[in-house]
Amino acid sequence: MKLWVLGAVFIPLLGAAVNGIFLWITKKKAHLIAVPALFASCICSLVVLSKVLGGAHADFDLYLWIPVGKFVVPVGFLIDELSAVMLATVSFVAAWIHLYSIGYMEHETPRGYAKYFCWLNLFTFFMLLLVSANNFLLMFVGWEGVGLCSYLLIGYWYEKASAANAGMKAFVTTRLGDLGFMIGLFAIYKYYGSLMFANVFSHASILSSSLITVITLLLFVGAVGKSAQFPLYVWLPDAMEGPTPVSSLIHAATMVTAGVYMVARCHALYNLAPFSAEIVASIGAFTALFAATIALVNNDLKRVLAYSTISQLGYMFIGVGVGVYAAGIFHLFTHAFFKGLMFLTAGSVMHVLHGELNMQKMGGLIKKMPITGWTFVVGALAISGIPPFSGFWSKDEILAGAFFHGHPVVWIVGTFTAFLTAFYMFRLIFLTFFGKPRDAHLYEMAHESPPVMTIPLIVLAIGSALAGFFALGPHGGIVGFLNKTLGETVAHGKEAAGVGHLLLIISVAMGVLGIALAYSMYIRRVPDPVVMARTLRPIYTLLYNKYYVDEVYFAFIINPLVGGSRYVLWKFMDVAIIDGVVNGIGRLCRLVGSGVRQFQTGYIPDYVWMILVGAVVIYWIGILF
Amino acid sequence: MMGGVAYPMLTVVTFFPLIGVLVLLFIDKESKNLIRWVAFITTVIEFILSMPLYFRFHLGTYHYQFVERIPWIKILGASYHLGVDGISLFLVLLTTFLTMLSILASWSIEKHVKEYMISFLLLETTMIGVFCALDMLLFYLFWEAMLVPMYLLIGVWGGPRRVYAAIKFFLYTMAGSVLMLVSIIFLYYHHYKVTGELSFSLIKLLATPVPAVVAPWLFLAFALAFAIKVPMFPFHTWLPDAHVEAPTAGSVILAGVLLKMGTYGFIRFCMPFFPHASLRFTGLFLVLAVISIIYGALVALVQDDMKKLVAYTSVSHLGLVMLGMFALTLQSVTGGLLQMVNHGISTGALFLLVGMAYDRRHTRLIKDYGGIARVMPIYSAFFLIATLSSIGLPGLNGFVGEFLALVGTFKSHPVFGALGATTSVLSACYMLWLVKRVFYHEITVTENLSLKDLGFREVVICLMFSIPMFWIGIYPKPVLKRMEPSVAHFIAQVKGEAAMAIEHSPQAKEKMSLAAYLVEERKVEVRP
Amino acid sequence: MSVQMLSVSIRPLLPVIVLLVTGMMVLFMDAFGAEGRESHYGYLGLAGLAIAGWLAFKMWGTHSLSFAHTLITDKLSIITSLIYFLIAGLTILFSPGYLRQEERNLAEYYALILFAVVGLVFMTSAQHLVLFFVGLEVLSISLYALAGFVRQRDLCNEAALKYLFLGGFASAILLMGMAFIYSVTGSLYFQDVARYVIHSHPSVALLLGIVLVLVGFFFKVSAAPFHAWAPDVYGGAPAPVAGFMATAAKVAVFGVMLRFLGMAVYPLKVHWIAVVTVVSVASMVIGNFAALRQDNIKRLLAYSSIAHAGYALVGVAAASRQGGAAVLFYMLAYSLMNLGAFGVVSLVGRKGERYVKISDYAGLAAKHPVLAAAMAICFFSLAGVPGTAGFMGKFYVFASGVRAGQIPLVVIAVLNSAVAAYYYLRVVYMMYMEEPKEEYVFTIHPAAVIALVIIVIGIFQLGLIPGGVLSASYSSFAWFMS
Amino acid sequence: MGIGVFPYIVLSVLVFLLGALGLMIRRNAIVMFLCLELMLNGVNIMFVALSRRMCSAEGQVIVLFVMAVAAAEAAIGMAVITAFYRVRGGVDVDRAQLMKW
Repeated sequence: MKLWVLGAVFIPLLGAAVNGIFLWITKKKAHLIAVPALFASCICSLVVLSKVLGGAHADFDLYLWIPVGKFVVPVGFLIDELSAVMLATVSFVAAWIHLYSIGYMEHETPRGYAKYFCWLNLFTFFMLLLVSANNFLLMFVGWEGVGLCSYLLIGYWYEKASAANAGMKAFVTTRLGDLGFMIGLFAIYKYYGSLMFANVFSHASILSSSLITVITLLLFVGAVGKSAQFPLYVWLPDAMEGPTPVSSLIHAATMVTAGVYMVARCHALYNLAPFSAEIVASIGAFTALFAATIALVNNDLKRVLAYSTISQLGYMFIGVGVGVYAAGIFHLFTHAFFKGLMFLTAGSVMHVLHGELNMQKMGGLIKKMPITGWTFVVGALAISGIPPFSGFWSKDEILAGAFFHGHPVVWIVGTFTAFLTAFYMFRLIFLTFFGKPRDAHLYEMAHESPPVMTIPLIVLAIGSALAGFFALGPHGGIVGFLNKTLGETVAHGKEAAGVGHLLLIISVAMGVLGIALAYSMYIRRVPDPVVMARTLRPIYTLLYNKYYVDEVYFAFIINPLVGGSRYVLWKFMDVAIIDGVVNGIGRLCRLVGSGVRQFQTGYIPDYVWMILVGAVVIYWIGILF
Repeated sequence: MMGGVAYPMLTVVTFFPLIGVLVLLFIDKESKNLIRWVAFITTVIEFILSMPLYFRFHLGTYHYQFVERIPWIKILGASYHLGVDGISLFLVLLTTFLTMLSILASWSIEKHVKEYMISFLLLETTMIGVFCALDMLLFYLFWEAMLVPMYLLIGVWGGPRRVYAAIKFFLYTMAGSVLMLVSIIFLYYHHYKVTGELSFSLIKLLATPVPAVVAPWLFLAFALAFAIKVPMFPFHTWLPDAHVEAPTAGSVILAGVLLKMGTYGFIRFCMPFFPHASLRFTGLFLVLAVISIIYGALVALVQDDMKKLVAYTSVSHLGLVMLGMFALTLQSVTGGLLQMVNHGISTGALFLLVGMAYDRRHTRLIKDYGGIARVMPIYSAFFLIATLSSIGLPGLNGFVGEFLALVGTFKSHPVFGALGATTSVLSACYMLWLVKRVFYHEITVTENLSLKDLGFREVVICLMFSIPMFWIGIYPKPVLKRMEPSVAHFIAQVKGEAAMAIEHSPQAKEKMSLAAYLVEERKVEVRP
Repeated sequence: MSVQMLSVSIRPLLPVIVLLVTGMMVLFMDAFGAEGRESHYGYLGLAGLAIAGWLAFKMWGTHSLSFAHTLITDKLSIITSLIYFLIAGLTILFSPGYLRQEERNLAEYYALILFAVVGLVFMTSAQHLVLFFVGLEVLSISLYALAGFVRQRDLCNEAALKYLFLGGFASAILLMGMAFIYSVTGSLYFQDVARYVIHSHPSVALLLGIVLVLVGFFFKVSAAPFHAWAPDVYGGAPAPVAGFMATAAKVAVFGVMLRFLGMAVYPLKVHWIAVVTVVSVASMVIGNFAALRQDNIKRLLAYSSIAHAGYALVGVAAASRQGGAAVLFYMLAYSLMNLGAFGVVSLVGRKGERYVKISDYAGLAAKHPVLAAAMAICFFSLAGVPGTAGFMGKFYVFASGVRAGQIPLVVIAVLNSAVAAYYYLRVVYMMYMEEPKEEYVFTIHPAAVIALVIIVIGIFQLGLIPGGVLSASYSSFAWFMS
Repeated sequence: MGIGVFPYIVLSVLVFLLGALGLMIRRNAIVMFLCLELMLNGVNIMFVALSRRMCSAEGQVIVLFVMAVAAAEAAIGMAVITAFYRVRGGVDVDRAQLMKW
């Protein structure tokens, strides 16, 4: 077991190391190291999963990392249902995306190519570390590590200003969240006296609920940053500057879901802090809706997917927020497939259209690239929650959970968002793949991608289509399996079957409705979207400009900070005041000096005077005492 | 006290560079390469000589080790007394390590090579002396003597405003230190009045608590001297000047070692001597530390000169160290201590890298660069590593120290811990922005198109720097294990003695004002 | 007084006699000897000093009162005599080259120095104020002559004139003080004065007397506000002579001051400590701050010597045996570094001392690294950088001050020494960090090199292993009351 | 014995101060030098008077010394002043102001 875990986690690191150090040797052959490494790791984690399915668990330390007094943190791994599933998901998706990258990155410079695979491997390592760590600090290592890799990979085309900026924006924004996470860890250590999951969760209840609330909220701040929830979601759309496989792996399938995983991992705490759970759910719901609305009008293929990711993450947070952790993770699991898939298809489109992303210029591509197109449709159906595709199952679990755990509002929002989701997804499909081509030239150059790219598409498509059926396994399927760890108390399955089915129908209906509307608007042109945009101009512009959130941040936070630092702190405080005082003292001394010298007239009688006066003075002083 | 070792290891380590100086004196000043090699080899041997300190260091004891003690000035009771413990051990190693690499990085110096190397080796001796001295007089001797070579290094081999910077550095530090001298003397005679024995021995002086009425003043005198060196918030303005003007290697040593002397002074002298006072002033220093952290970071954010930027980051990082020390928990102090080492390595590396860029383009203005990642991939790779280590990315050294310091601080002072944690965001801001502006984007300045990537020598330097970064980041246990006992003892000293000082501080003098105390002091007849 | 009063033992006087004889020999040989080997007389003088020093050293540990108890031979007198011999020797070593370049290479010069030393010895061996006075005058008269030795140079004889008048005025005041003391105590023997002071209340007249005597002392050590002459005289006098004046006279007068205050009028210490404290502060402040703006290096050294007098007075204000020892040690250290500085000045000054601006030292390090290094060492020592004599001296003085509870005074002193660092650094910076303005064409006389070597070694010896000298000077103040 | 010692003391102090005053207000080096001598002699008066009063020879011995010293000083002093005159062509001390500040 141990060996398999270590294998799963460290093989990618090995690959990264080899590619990193022998960059100049591997060059274009980098994938020969990177991809096998990933598949190996994938196999390892599948083995681990199977062992866990067999009921095995593991919690072991590799070595003592930071031991100072009572503060002892090992490099150790915790394997239970949750982490096993995560391991499997991450390594599986990652493996295929690696494969896909071979085709996608073929035109890169040798050095860039090797670098890319090095970082991608490194990312996978950190991600696997994150999900398999047995203590908060090691998890934080993975947490920061994936952040770093995302920074590097977003900025992969660093000569593009937008890419460089996006990378920095991503890192700094998530770091802002991590600040909260870090302080949360401090608090956990201060009050629980340990950072080991085992110790903390087993004694979770020793603290007052208010303290736990604070801690959980702090942790959630980290999640908000990492998983791109409102208000820290702004980095994710920009992150699309990175190569598309990266967007697919990091910004859809794995990294951004870390926050969800973390909350699920800490369910023991969140169960004790209803208020925090409430916050999680509400933020999730709000973000889901908020992002979906932005996605409605955006014309950038990847941006739409990005906003939909944010929205879907919102769903996951609803899940973990309302207490159906398993459902949240389940959605994470399915989402990994279908969103990963959609990004890859988008990538494949970009690849053949030489980076064109504006879907207004596309159309009818399905004829040119059938595999890409149809796999995308599968993904879209999945995300829209159309049975039997995977999204349907997980989304239903979440919404049902929300409803039955007494969050009707959340349920309504979620359901409505489901409608929006279906709408913008099929808007995307109809604009991109169906209808008549709007740009002949682009249409000309379009063709199907090489198999090395299409095979992963097919694999993931199958995943997106069928992953949902895991829900049907024995004793609650994957949900029940996960619940072994996440120990969800309320089993709503039976007692409200009737209502359950009603909800089910509603959400499916929402999906269908959305698709239908999209069809009529973008194929039948009734109502004509252009007209609608004109009639609803204010709303349209607001949405089109993403609620001006970036602009607000710049105007009210970043610019004041930089300006203040430059002119108030540096130029004024530092240079003028503090250094002014320092140099002022020096100047004062010299002034006194030139004053003193005036007595030195060089004229003997004056000196005689001085001596006499001095004599009198010191005599007086002598008498005085 | 541990018995000394077979041969006077510390003496050898401290004074070996002087042998190099002697050799250099007899080399013709024109044969520059020979001079460079002699200096470099000296420092390499020096580094090797200092290695046993690490390997033969006994774990699990806070006592000083490798102790040497010979009477020095009998009539004053001063003795030549050296020793290291977990606190100073790594600073000594850091010194030998950084000096070696600094010499290697000084190959580009062409002006007065001989004098340069000589002053550098002298500097090394004085620095090591500061960390090893257990006799207050000896300590002060090294402490002040260190100014001279540094003054020359900045003033002779520095940039355009070097003279201003050098004199500012010298006077600022000296002005701070003289008051410390007075309080050292005071402690010395206080110990004499109490025990009737003249001694400068650190251990003995520590054994005699100071009257509560003067302790705060003595504490402030010490604190001023060290706070200037650190430098803490209001006393930091000499640093940017000194850094910007100093030659690359000078900045490396300045940031890597000299600043540590300040924090070292706090942990070794200031706080153990006056536990009561230091607890009393904890609030003040925590506030100053937090200000240093945030202020330094924000000012660094908006610098146009790379070196100045890095200089201000030192203010921020050292603020973190101070925070950890005054938080007085095992983790925070250990973290602070480790952070001293980390800062030495990462900031040293950053200065070296900036220097390498300067050697090529003779400018340090950020706007003169941009996009050079394409022409200097190796360089940018190493720069990135140094950056990440400096912003405390997990897996590299910076994180361990930073996290320990903060988690410990949070334990005793949650608010300050939380405020201090902002460093993780701010550091990311200024460093990554720097990286972005220097390495990313299109190349705009045409000179940059022809930049050469690092040469062999430079790659070696960078590799040497990266090793400890990863080592401490991934497996810090051996380091922490060596530090822990001394730190624990330090905390016990401060907290324990503080408690004692509150209980039976010298009666009657309790309420007396300082002035009254001094008058009283004067009345005390001096024994012949 | 008993028979012993009549007993006249020559032994204590042997060193002095040797010096006198040498001095005479120099004069006679110059009168009858051949032309053009005047500088040899310098070496003759050195030999005399060496013998005298040896004789004096032989007496170490002995203690005797002779010549009607006016002349004491104790450790203090011996150690100070040795210091004088050292100073004189170094001065002589610096002189030949200097005098040759000034074309004033006359034997009298050496004779005068030897006679001055005789005066010095008498000053610190005096147990009777008059003997001190005579010694003082012997010294002063020689110095008047030496100060104006290069008589064709106007600065030089202006210096002589100023020194003559002010010095005379000071000694008159000193005498008046002695007269007042005499009027109260009826004797000028230190012991008698002490005996009187212990048993009776201080009268106004007595205090006046003491203060006036102190004024005389302060004048000679160039302590503010009686310092005004120093910058002008040092600035004008030939550099080696200036060095000699600045050091030897200070050592002697401090010695006497300590004898007088620590022995004769110790019980009145409340009064005189106050006086000394004030003067010390004044000297430090005025000396250091005035020096900040000096461009003429000789005047800069003069002001710095005023400041150093102030530091030394801290030790006097400590009014303790240790304070005395500290002052003595400090004076030795100070003499070394100051002589070194003036020595280098005398070399760099060149004919007619035209190059005495600080800016004239620009880039000296590049041209004459060794010379610059010596100068730098002297200046760092003056600045009190640890490892040098200057630091140890300051340290010991301040230590005695702290021990005596004079903490505010010491704080002022250390802050001053921080200020002082600025102008010392300026010179170092000129030598090392500026580009040379013009060629340095001057010959360095080998004797001067020897002197510099001795000085540098001395500075480091006193700075790093001062133990022996410290305990010697400590033991030489065993008599100190308290 | 006739009048007490006090008038002598007063006299001597007056003479002394007179000399001092001279030093302060006169410009001519020769005259100033005489004033210097005057001060010394003022002190001498005091010593003589006191030694008479106290019947101790000490005072008178001192006077002899002082006179000797004064003579020596006069000799060297005149030499210095002459040298000064040679170079500056005058003996007014306000010519001696090359060095100031």
